[in-house]
Amino acid sequence: MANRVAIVGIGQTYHKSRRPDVSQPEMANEAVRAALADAQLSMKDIESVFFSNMETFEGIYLPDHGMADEAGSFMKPGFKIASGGTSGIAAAKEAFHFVASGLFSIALVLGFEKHDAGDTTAAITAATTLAWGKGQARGAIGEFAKQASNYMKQSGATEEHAAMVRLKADRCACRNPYAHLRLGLKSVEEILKSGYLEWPLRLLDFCPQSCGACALIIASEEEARRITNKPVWIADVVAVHQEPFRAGAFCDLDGREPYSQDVASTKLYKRNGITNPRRDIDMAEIYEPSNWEEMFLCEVFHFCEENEGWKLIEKGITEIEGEFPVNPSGGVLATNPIGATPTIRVAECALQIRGDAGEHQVTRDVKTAVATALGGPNWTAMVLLRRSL
Amino acid sequence: MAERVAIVAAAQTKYHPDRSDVTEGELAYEAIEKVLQETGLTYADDGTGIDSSVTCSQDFWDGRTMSNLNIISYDGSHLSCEDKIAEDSTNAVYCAFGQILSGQHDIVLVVSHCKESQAEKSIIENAAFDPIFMRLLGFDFLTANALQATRYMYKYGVTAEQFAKVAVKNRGNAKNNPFAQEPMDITVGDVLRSKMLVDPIRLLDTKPTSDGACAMILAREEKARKLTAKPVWISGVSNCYETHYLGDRDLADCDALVSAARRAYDMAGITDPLREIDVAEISEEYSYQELLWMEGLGFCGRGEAGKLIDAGVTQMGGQLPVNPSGGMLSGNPTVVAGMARVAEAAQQLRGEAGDRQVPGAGVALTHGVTGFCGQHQCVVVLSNK
Amino acid sequence: MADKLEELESLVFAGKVDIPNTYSAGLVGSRFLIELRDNKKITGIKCPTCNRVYVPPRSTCKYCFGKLSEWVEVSNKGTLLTYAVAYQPSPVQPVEVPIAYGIVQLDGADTGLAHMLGEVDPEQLKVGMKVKAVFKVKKERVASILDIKYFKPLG
Amino acid sequence: MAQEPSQEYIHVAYTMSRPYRWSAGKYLSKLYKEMRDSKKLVTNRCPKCKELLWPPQMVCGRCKVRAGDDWVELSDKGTVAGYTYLVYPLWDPHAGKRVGEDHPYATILLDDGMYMVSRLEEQDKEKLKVGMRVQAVWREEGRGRGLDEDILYFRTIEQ
Repeated sequence: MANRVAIVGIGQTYHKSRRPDVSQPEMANEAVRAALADAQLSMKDIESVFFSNMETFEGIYLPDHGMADEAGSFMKPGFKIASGGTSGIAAAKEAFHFVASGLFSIALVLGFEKHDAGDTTAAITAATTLAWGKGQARGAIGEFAKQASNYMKQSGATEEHAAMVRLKADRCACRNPYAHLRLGLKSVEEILKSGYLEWPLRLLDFCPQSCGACALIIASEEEARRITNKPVWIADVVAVHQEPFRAGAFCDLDGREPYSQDVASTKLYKRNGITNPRRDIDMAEIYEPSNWEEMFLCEVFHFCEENEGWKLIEKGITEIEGEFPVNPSGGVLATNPIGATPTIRVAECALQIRGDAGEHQVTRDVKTAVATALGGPNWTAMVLLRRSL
Repeated sequence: MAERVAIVAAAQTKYHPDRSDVTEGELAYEAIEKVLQETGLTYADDGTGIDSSVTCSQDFWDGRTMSNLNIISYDGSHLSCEDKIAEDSTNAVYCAFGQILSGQHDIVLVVSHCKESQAEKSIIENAAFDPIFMRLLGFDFLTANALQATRYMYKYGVTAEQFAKVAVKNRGNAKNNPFAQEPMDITVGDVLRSKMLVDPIRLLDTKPTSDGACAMILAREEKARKLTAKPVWISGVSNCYETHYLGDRDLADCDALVSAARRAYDMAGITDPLREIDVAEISEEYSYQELLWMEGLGFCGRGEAGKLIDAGVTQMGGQLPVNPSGGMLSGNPTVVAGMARVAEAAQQLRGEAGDRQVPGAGVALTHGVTGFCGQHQCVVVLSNK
Repeated sequence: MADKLEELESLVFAGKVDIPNTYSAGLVGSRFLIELRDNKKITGIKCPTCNRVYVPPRSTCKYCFGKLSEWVEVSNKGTLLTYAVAYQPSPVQPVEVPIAYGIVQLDGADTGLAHMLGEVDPEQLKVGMKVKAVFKVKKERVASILDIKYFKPLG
Repeated sequence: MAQEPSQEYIHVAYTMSRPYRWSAGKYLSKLYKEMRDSKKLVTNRCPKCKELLWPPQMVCGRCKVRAGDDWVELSDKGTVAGYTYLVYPLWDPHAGKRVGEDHPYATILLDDGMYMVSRLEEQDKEKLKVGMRVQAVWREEGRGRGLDEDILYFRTIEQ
């Protein structure tokens, strides 16, 4: 049987719109140093490095090669994953495989994106080519605007509900010193006053472009027990991709195609004896590019019934103090360095399980948490974490 | 490692200077269809079929963010598992190897594709150089590699004639390879008289623009034995990052390759590579690289590879035939090149390499490189026992 | 729909991906570039643990992973470690071909700096030759690696 | 060299447009040529599940089999499944500049069951509705440059 695998070190940068004080490699280095400090390890202890970054955002081909010194991968094995928005969990997934297989005892996962180097929306639009898909995408904004209008129509959610999700995200972000946008929003009305980016998606409904990095140190059971008395076990990982245009990406009104979230979570829950996700899991950090998406994702991850995602926010269930906290870090609505965004989801779940989330530690005791990533034309990657196996 | 992992099928497209008749996905499917037909496998995650795929491509070459978007229908990962590696495709083999050993997957499809013809090489390669200190100088891989070639010649006395001999040997070998793009009957004189691109690298020291794809299926031992009578075992594999700045290291050496090879050999139990390895497929995007990488791979001492080519050690019939396929010089796209090496070696070890067969080959060395001057090196050792 | 698929010629769409980029040099990179611009000086950064001087400077030592902050000025003269002469034009080159490229180990540095070589007949280039930096004139210097015009043979 | 680190930060601006020649492949090319020459949408059918693929392609992603050459003409009418309109011009990487959009754009569920993204002719935001019926308005002289070029937009039609 494969080795058990745990997260033993967590580090992230402060996230900002612009980081003129550091180059891309130097920014990534901050997260690596933070993770090493957290695990009380030195770079010598790390055997391999797995990178997550999307080249077109910064216009750097083979960016991992440019930071071998700063990431500590110099003279070490590793490689880079680039599967769009899911990359940051996919890299953790590969590190998990390589440690579970016994090929390495201690591996580093490094997600990073320095969005001040380019135009994020343009880079996402460049997922299409002139041969197919031009006009299919106006970056992520267009996709999530359509998703929002669909969700509104389908579920009965209102713009007020979306605003409540944003308000929750901001309250959480204000308690998380690493979060990028900490706006101090006071009311739903304030959010409903923000202008539309693309109807019905408002500026405040959508995630920012952040510069930031997040590193995880992943170790075999033997090493994990030596390194820390608070290992966070990776119980399982799963990824599900989907053909780009079959289901109209983010809106399949006639329900002919299953959603990748549904397929991935069903598989993950089944393999891990989870029959009632809301009961068997204590919290989630999900990749929600918009507040509308958070409500919808709660449904397809089976945290609630279909078309009831908006009731979770209405009833306060997903708040930090709630029965099933979702994105107590402030989530992607507050912080979004894309290559690092999914890695941060894993990191935040691990902090919650350790009880080390500080001001944004959730009220309930977290023994099991799920981190998710969203990428491409609605691709999903998930990690299930546990305090004990 | 209690478990072993085998390649149960491998296939390539014919490499071609311009495949603008097909999309990347259609190109990849030409190779994918062959391995599906050979094994009779379909995509299924219930333990009966392929349960994951690892793809390898580059956004910059495909001209689109998320280059794996192109091939979801073709690699079978619609509503199933796919991971995309963005290095040379030997690393995708390494990734699939790790996935199987971890117990997470049993049978993994590995696919790489690239159409160099659709993009501008120097612009893409220039974007790999640090934007603060190097990019504005106008480097591409050709110019950076020329710096490495000069240094290699200076430090060890390797000569342009010896580089040319590699170009002659590999293009000659390609005549026996139905997948090769540019088999050629040329002489050392032809190479030395070909157009000077970046001194000391001439046109025939470089590979042509190439389009193509490669696919293979990897499986854990128990499944592999049911799928094929001729499994090819991955007995050792590792990779390694080099430092980025050109002036940080002596370019005449390739420490990252030494390090990757050492780990792969340790895993495979190889102590004397020249004696224990029967055939090598080495990614030589430039002729000098075959010699330099052979040193890094421990087939000879530093600076001694020139003597091996002079002595005919690496030609067909020699002690260690290197690149019986014709190598990258005969035309493989970047990204795909490493898997092409692995696919070729797998054919050798199955005794199915036709006119380019190395008789009795039992252990093969394959190698992939990503970036300029060997920024990232990957070594895969294969065995048929 | 008369055309048989196999007889159909595929359409090819010529176009581009064009997204402008702006790269932060960061504290260390900025300081190096500002020294070029303002003082025509080449600076390195020293790892006190490994006793190596890095040019170009960076904030982490790859050998010991230590944080680096000890600035040193290195000479604008040095030794050519290797060279290459580009005859093949490409869209990324900053000047017309032929361009001679070199890696120069400046006196006082433990690493080489990659740059262009000028005022030299390519035939005369030799590994080990002494070269020195030629800077652009003040009004053309913009805190860029190209503020050094090239390195030319000494004497 | 004992002075404090400089507070001036340098940025290296770098624009290098990357040219590409993207092939549409034979399957997409068939669609585009039919659009250009006959103002028709066509696609191929999977021999196994009998579903229409969209866009036309060589392999059915669901059945993982070669889809072959069984072509079907599609209706150019459909229903708006979702729509949005651009407020700020966004950077278009294929144009290399910011591009605004006069028309709202929508995901349209074509009557044959596939989704297509296109512009809507209707510019009055009050009149836009999920569920509204629309039909393609074709460019007079087809260009064979894809969906976005040969279909100008979708026009509202009666239920």
